[in-house]
Amino acid sequence: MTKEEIAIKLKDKFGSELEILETNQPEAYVYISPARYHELCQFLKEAPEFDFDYLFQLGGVHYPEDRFELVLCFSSHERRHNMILKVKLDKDNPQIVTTSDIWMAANWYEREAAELFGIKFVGHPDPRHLLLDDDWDSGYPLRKGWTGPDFISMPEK
Amino acid sequence: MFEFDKLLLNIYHTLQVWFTANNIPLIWLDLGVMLFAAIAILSALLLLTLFLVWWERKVSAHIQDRLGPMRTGPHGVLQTIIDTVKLMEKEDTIPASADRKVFFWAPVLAFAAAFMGYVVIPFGKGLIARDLNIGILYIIAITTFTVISLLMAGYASNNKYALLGGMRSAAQIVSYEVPLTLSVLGAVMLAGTLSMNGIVEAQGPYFWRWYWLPQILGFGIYFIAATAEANRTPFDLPEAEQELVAGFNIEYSGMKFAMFFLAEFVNMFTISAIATTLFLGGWQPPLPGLSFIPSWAWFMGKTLFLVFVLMWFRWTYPRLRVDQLMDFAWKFLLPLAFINILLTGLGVYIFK
Amino acid sequence: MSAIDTLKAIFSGAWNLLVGLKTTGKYLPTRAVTLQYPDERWTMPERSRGVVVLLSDPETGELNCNACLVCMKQCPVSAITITQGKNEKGERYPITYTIDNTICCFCGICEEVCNFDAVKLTGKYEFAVFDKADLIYDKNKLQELGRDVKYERKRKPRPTPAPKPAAKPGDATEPKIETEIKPDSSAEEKA
Amino acid sequence: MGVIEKVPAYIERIPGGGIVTTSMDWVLNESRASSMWYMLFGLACCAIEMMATGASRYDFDRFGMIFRASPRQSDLMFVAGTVTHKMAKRVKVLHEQMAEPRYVIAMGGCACNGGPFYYDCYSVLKGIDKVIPVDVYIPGCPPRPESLMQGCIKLQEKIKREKLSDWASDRPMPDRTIV
Repeated sequence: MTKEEIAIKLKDKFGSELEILETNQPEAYVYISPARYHELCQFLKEAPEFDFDYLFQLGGVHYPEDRFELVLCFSSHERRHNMILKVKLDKDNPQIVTTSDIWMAANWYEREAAELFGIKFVGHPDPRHLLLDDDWDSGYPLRKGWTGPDFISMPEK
Repeated sequence: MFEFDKLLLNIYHTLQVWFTANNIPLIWLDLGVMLFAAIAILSALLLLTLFLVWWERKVSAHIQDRLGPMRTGPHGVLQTIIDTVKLMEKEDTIPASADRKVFFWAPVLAFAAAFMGYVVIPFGKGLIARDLNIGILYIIAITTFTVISLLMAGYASNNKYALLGGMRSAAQIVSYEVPLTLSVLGAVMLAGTLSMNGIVEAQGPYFWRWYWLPQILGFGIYFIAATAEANRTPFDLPEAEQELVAGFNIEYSGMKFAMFFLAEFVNMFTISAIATTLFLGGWQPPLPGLSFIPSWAWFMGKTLFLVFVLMWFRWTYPRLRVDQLMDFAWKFLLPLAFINILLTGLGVYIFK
Repeated sequence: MSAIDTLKAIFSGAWNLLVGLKTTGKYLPTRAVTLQYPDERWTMPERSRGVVVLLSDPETGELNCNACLVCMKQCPVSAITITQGKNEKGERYPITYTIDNTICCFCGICEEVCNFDAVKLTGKYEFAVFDKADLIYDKNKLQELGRDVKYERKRKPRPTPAPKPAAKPGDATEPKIETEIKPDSSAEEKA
Repeated sequence: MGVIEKVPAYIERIPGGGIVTTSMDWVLNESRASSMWYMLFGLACCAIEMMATGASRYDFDRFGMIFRASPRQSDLMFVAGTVTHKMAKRVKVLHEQMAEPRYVIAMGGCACNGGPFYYDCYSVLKGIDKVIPVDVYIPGCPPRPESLMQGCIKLQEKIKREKLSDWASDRPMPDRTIV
């Protein structure tokens, strides 16, 4: 499916909860409201015309003014199309339901996003640290403006 | 003139006369001779081992198109001595949770077991510490001591890798002991004696009469099984670096490690010496006309050649898997050894 | 598998072991490829990326650098620190020029962006020290290191004000630097 | 420490014992310097260069340096590569497991000072010398094999300057629990 077809089909199903982003990229860019995020993911995985069986990236973005964003990139091995899904999260209490029950791959990605951005994944089966030390206690290092022990910011040039 | 047997006998007889003249019991003379033999063998073998370690490094280097030790003495000949001095001054660590007594005695036992076999090895005509009439049996019994020391080292270190290495070496050595002993039997059947010197003398100074030709199967089985006994590649599972870090000697440092290290090379020399004695005519020259070269030189030459082949093996073959190792011992070498005994028995029955 | 096949497999296996021995045995007597380092060395290629040096004018012996700060701004890891100064003739020169060799990743961007043949990556590599502080090279050390480095003048004469071709995205930095240079007459005098 | 370490403290008190300790120093330092067994571990890209140095073209074995997989038997540790905070704890344990005398070479910018990760990085330790004592620093990203060898020669110089009496007096017998 082309990105336009994906966008139209999703818009039909989710209506105003879904927002299509106009880009010149080859993939469809879609914003979804957190309330229907899990439902959409389930749909993308299981609907035969989409068949997004491969989650190859899940990461967070910190916009220090107003929000966090979660970015998911999927691909379909069968149908050979890609799409990118974004979710806007709350600035102070970023929280979203886990998708690790849909894609196995989401498990580790979500652990990574959880420890580096402080996004809470509700219902995650294994919320331990993945990359950072087990006794790491100096915050979420990929948030903007983070400083911690042994951190030196680049000098002004 | 380079043969030592007459010289040593003359000295012995002179001393005997002197002892009887002075009314000293001859037991002291025998004790003194034994002490002399022990010291001579120990010092000669230690020097030889130092040489072997250097040689192994050189062979490995040149097989890999490298140079090996170059900067200590000409072509690095002093390298092993320097390594030994360094190991002597290195801190002797004992893990806090180790079984201290067993931990201490394991390398000592490995070292002792490696050297005890040399009592019955005929280094030359008359150059044998004690010509036991059950020499080959004695050697087989003594070399198996190694497995106890390795198990002790593995157990006492209180380290999972060490224990795995020790268990692996136990399984491997015990398994390969069986085809090894059976392959030795062929040579014993041909010679009709268990004494090492007797076996050498039975072979005679013609290289086609040595037992490698009638016992070609037995020679092969012996060499493979002995390689496994000495934990050499391709059978070096007890110290497989990729799986077990350093195997049973992982917790050993300093001189204790050096003792394991030297014991390994002494073992390598032992198995080559036994192979030479049993299958390559020992100290006999290949032709009677070549007997102007002293017998110990022939023995050393043959043994060092076999040692070189072992080194060559090590830097050629990849390591076996554990199950392949066991399959090879029990399903292939053991039946082959039995067939060898059967064929040898038939041959002895027909031709004699 | 029949008995004959088994026998065949055994013999081919044994034969292959001998082939392996032959292969390693072939290399045993051949000459080793080892380079005996402290006694023998490679001649390093012209563009090898070793330690960064500051180049000097071969005639006057002065540094080519006129402290335009391009290398400092372009350095991706901020290994270069420069303080600008002006001498009595009004020419810019670096008061300090420091490269922290523990941070430097030898990417060569400073050499690429430099318009005055002032910075170069050389084939020098022997710089192990006992104290970490010795790895921060100041201006004098860098100049000393660059004394014996031969280099090719790449600086073009001052561009004539011709109609500029359409700028490619990759050239984005170059015109910018040129505009910086233009008011500075000292650079031309040196050349 | 081996038995030999204790001896010079006693010998030096005897008149004329200085000659003995000097020659002992020479022998022991030569043997230490010419037989540095390095530990078989690498952390990042510098480890590739370390392997190249051990291979045929540059051949560490010429200096008598062979790798040992076990820290108990190794004298020298190349910290070859980026040391993250998480890994630094493990490196420290490995260093503690090494038997005295032990030496450390920080190889490459990352091990010296954090290297390219010095600024704006949350995960990388800014220099391994914050965790374990370092003898020689080698700059480079990564250093050439020759640089590494030059670092080793530099370390040999340092070892040859050592004195047994210093060892005996300055560094008392470490009464440490072997982990």
